[in-house]
Amino acid sequence: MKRTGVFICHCGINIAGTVDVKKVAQELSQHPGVVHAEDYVYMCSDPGQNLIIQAIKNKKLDHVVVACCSPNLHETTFRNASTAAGLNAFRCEIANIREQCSWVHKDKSKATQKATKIIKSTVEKVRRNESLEPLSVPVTRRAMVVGGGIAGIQAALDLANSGFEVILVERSPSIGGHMIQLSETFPTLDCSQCILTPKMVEVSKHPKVRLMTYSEVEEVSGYVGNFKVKILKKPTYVDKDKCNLCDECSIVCPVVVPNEFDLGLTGRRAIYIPFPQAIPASYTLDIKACPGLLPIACGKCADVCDAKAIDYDMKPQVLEEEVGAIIVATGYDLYDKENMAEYGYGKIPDVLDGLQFERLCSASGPTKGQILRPSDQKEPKEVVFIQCSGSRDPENHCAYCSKICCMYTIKHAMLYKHHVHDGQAYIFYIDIRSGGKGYEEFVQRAVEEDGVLYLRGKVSKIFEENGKVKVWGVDTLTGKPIEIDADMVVLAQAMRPSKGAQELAKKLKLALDKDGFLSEAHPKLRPVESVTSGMFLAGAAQAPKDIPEAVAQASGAAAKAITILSQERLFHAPTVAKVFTNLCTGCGMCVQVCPYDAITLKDGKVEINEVLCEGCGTCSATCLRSAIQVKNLSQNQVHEMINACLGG
Amino acid sequence: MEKILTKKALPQWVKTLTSYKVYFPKKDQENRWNYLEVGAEDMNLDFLNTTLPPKKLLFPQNEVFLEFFESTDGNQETLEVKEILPGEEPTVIFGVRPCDARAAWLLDKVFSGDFTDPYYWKRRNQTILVGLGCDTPPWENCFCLSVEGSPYSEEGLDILLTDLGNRYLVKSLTENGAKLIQPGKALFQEANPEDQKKAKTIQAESVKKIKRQLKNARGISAKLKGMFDSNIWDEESMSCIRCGICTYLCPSCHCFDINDEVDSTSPLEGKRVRTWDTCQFPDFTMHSSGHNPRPEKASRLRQRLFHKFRYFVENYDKFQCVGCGRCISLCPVGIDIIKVLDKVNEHGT
Amino acid sequence: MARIEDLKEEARKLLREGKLKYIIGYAMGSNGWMANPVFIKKPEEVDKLIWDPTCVHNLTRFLVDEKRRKAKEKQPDTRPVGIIVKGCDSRAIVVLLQEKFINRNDVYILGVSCEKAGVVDDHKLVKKLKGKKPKKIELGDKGQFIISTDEGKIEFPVGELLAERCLECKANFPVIYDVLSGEKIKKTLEKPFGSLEKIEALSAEERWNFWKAELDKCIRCYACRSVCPMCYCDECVIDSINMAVTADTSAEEKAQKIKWVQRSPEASENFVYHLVRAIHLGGRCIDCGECERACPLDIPLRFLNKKLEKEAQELFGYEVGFDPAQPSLISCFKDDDPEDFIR
Amino acid sequence: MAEEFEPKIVAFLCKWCSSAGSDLAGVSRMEYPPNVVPIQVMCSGSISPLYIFSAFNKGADGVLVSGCHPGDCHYIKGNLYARRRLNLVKRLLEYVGLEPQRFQMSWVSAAEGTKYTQIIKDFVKELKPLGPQAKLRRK
Repeated sequence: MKRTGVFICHCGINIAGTVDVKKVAQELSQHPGVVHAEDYVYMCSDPGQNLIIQAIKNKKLDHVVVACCSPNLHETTFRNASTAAGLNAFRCEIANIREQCSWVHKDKSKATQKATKIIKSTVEKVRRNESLEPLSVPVTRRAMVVGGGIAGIQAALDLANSGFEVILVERSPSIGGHMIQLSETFPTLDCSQCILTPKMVEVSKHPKVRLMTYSEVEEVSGYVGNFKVKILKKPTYVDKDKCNLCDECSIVCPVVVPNEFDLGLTGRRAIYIPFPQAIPASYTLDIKACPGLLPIACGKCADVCDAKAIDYDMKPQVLEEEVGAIIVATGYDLYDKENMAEYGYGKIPDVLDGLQFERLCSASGPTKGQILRPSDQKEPKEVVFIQCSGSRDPENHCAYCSKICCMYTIKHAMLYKHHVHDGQAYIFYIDIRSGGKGYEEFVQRAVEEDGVLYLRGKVSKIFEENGKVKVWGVDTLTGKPIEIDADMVVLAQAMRPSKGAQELAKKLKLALDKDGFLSEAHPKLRPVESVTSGMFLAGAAQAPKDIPEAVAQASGAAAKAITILSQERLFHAPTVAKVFTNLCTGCGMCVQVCPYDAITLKDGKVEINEVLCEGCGTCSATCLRSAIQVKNLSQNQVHEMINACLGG
Repeated sequence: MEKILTKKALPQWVKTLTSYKVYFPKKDQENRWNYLEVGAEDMNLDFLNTTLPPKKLLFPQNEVFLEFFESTDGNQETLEVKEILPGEEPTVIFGVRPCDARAAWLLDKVFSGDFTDPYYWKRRNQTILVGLGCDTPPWENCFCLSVEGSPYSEEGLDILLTDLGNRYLVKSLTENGAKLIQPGKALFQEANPEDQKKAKTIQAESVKKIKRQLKNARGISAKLKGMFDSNIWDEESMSCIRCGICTYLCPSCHCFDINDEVDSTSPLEGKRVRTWDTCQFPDFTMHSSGHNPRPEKASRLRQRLFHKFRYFVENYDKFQCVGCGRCISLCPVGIDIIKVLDKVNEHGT
Repeated sequence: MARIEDLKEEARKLLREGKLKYIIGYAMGSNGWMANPVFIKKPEEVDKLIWDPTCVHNLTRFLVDEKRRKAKEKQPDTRPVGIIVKGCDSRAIVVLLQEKFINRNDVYILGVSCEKAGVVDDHKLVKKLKGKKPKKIELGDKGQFIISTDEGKIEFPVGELLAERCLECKANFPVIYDVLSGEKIKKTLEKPFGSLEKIEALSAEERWNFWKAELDKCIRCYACRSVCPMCYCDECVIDSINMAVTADTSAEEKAQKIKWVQRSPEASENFVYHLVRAIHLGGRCIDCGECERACPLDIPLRFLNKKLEKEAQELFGYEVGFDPAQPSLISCFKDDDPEDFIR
Repeated sequence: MAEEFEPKIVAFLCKWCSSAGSDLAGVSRMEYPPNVVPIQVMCSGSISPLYIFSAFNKGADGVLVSGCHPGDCHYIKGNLYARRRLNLVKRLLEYVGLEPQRFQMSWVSAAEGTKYTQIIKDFVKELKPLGPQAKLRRK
């Protein structure tokens, strides 16, 4: 007969208040196989744990049930206590009689009955548990960071500086992300490029970092500590080691296409360097724009290149790499102006979005830092800034708040005033969200020092009329309609997950939230872990964030990754599926349902890869002959638990 | 003593049997007969034979032997056990075919001897079998004559009825039979010689109507001796699907299994139950070691025939087969015990 | 209707050349009119083969025995087994292939097409003949069954004697075969699940009473699962007593076996047994009707399996037994599977 | 007057969403009837039809299976297999005459303590008028 011990926690009055713990202990002591049952005010306290340890030793207990709070809280505590007393951790189970009983019921006798049933069924389970030791696997001690924006760069640097190799994958020709496009940053107004470029250089020069720009993740397999990734390196057709940035090629290039870096405010050639400080510092031949790679098609660039850096025969490469952890920092894109019917579908040249305005303000921008309207290059005297453009609008656009618009709009208004002293800046807002260090002060400064005019309300319509951009709106404070003949309108467009993030999520088996941002494992307690162990999230890929938050999360993600990479071996829960070979007929249904490809069919029988198996048990419910079951949650155990739940 | 009862009077007689539980054969929509407690409207005996023999009433498919409950006090565990015996329930079964009664008579031998089975006998002793002779064979596969029975055999019966058209010739064979007639004796007339003569001719005629015949039944048991390892078992069992029809529906098959049917493991609570079992199930002789001395269906078919035509003959000098033909008529794949035994006759030495 | 003569020559040839281990087919039974399974090993025995409307059995059931036998053999004879299959039976082969229970080259499929007819239902026949004993049943060319009895020939329109499942047949010719006799005549079903309507129309309580009455009859002779080609498990989950033990089965493994169902044939246990069987046949049953035919107490088991076939089709657009490559019903899903029943 | 019938309900909760959701209900001190005894499983995908039949066979008046919303499954797609499998089970049970209310399935996320509470309240409310489940229960 098994010797099971049951320990019932009062949790002060949290449990004892609604559950008659004495009675429960009494009942359980009657339960066959239970040789010890006691209650104590705080089982998780040291004296409480000692009770358990002593009882295990003195009463030679071989199984332990602790009836207390949710296993998520103290399972580890009590399993450690059991091991301290020489019991295998898996011979200790938690019966949750707080969250799922005492806290949700008032009727004491009924709550007591229910608690008893919960504990009895846990006793029936635990007495059928087998001793298990964690499975361990070696760790590949390198990481991959996807996305070369500020978050990706920061994460890569933190990892590299901790001594781990990092592969930094960026799909565009240069790292830097959106931050490199910004002119100044709130609330300090220091120059974005000036603070970012040093980091870009550092990461590119770091001996531990392997930079892979113009590359995309093709495929990810494996599991935490042992991922196998395939990375597609797209051809730039320019040998960056030979290229001396003489720019001859782009001068002769006959093709002009909109410049992504300036968000279409300027053009670029088919062969181009994204921006002067681009890293890697090299030209890229945009094959989509190029008339053709054959010299007969064009070939001008190759002709003029003295460095002979241009190689039309460059082929795409697929590199296979092994990494132990992955950080996803794929960032954001702005919600397309084209979606804004009320604001002229982005067809009005002088209606810009936030990033375009950043470029206008930027010294390296199309206007060399002067604010001129795209339509006629005149200085705009009246500029209307519209917040929440596409945000907080569940009916037509995005339901969520994009978080940073309030601040950058203020910054924009300020920058505008600093360039055009006699100009007037209006800001349409729903309300100002300026939570953050120095943010509120920043807002005040804009209003007091720069006389930015805040209009509370929404803009109903924007249209062009004799060279002006007419803005119709309502001041919801005064209730008066507002009409402004603006020279320029700047829309604080909502933040969206960057294009392609969804496909990537599929490849990485990551979950997305309803808005398409990557889901964290827990909204509060695991904000940087993804649902897949060994993969972490950083930056705006997870939710709208400003720079300091993105950087903080990046460092957090790096730290989390390091908790894996710093291990020699990783330990994997041993509660995995097991096959009863003599019952298996090899129909392979379990192979089809396994989400982790952990089951394989070998000469008529299936086999489990215990490291890949996460123990979900979907296979066991699928098997028609119960030939595959999860250790320590076998069908037999569930059967007995059902019995105990319904007994009495 | 022989009496006459008109068919019209039959229900009236039954009504006088107030102290008994009364069963009659009843037909379902698929024309299958079954022994059930019926209302007056169904108290007639114009039937063929039931799918399930009356065995189910004497030797029910599940019989609770005892109930047990565990109670625990700290380390002190006590197990309470309560024996269950069939209750007092005098029973009459009308329309038992002579072959099925004969089977009961064979079961009597099985459940007595060195060990008397209290459960069986409790039922047997309080059950009266009113037989109905077969003027025409109820199944096309009847072969009672070949196994020392007959359409009017009397073994195992308390009363034998012979259908004389609109009347029954009622022959009481035991005290129980006589007792049964008592309450309604007003309904019976003495049988006159013509009636008896008519019955004789009907019985003689009926024998001729039996189509199927098993040759040399007595010789078979000797022949089987040498055929344990014969390959005819493989051939004949090729189409067997290892179901329990031939044995569960056999009036004389009596193998059983005893299980503890646990309703709750803690506190331990349950019953010890005897249920029918059959040599045709793969687990019948399965050892806990996993070894099975009768691993494939050939050995199971062999066991069935050896038991009926050799072992039983050796033990009781009777066939453990009454020739009712159910196993032939109801086998889903047409395995025919007569055909198989004919083969035994050919091959055997 | 297919002609067996078309197949006999092929059968003789294959056996003569030793290409086949044996052929599973139909022969006249000892009761003189009804077909029964037969196993033909020698070319000269081929003449035993028959094909008529009494060939009700689904012979693929015997492929299960064959696999078990082969597993026991020291040097297994790996030659394929010949088997005569109707349309329905052929779908069973498809499922066995789908579940990798057999390989395509384990079987040589001699297909027979039912064309416009099918097989007879013995109950319907008995009722029609009112006591007369059938001697032979043929399919007439005017779509009628011709039954010879001692009292002469009687004719009935096919529809009146066809087995229920034939009336709702989805494949009246084999969907997979090596040789085929008879024509592939597509027939259209306006009500593929019509037979279920009368039960579905009942109230929950009436349905309960219906099934209670039926399943109370069950004596658990297990003919239903024994005759079923899909019930090929070495051990059924509801038999907890005969764990398919081997020398190296650990005590713990034996202990893992559960008594889902008690052996006593009580209503509750009978229900659980038949529910488990039904759900395990969901997306696998090809409606050969054998369980219902074999049942000595005429429990309408077909109505259980047909129901799940219907749900599989209506809920998930899943058709059983046509494509060996498709995943099993419950080992796949669609993103838009219905979830109206989920809160 | 006899004591009101209190249905016995077994609830299979997946560890990651529904059990966490029911924990949240506790943390938020929501109140619901004590008729439900939870059994925590790793994933709704691991719920074998046998569990449900067996629960009714052992006298459950109602059975609840609750898992993660589609797309949220900790094991990516276990709940979608469950959705298909248990739909068939539900149809079958109803087909043999079990009251539809007795077997329920729900999606409850770790954040939906309120929803879990509501589901239990409704479940108990719907079961009370039906009385004890005797159809599949072993006497």
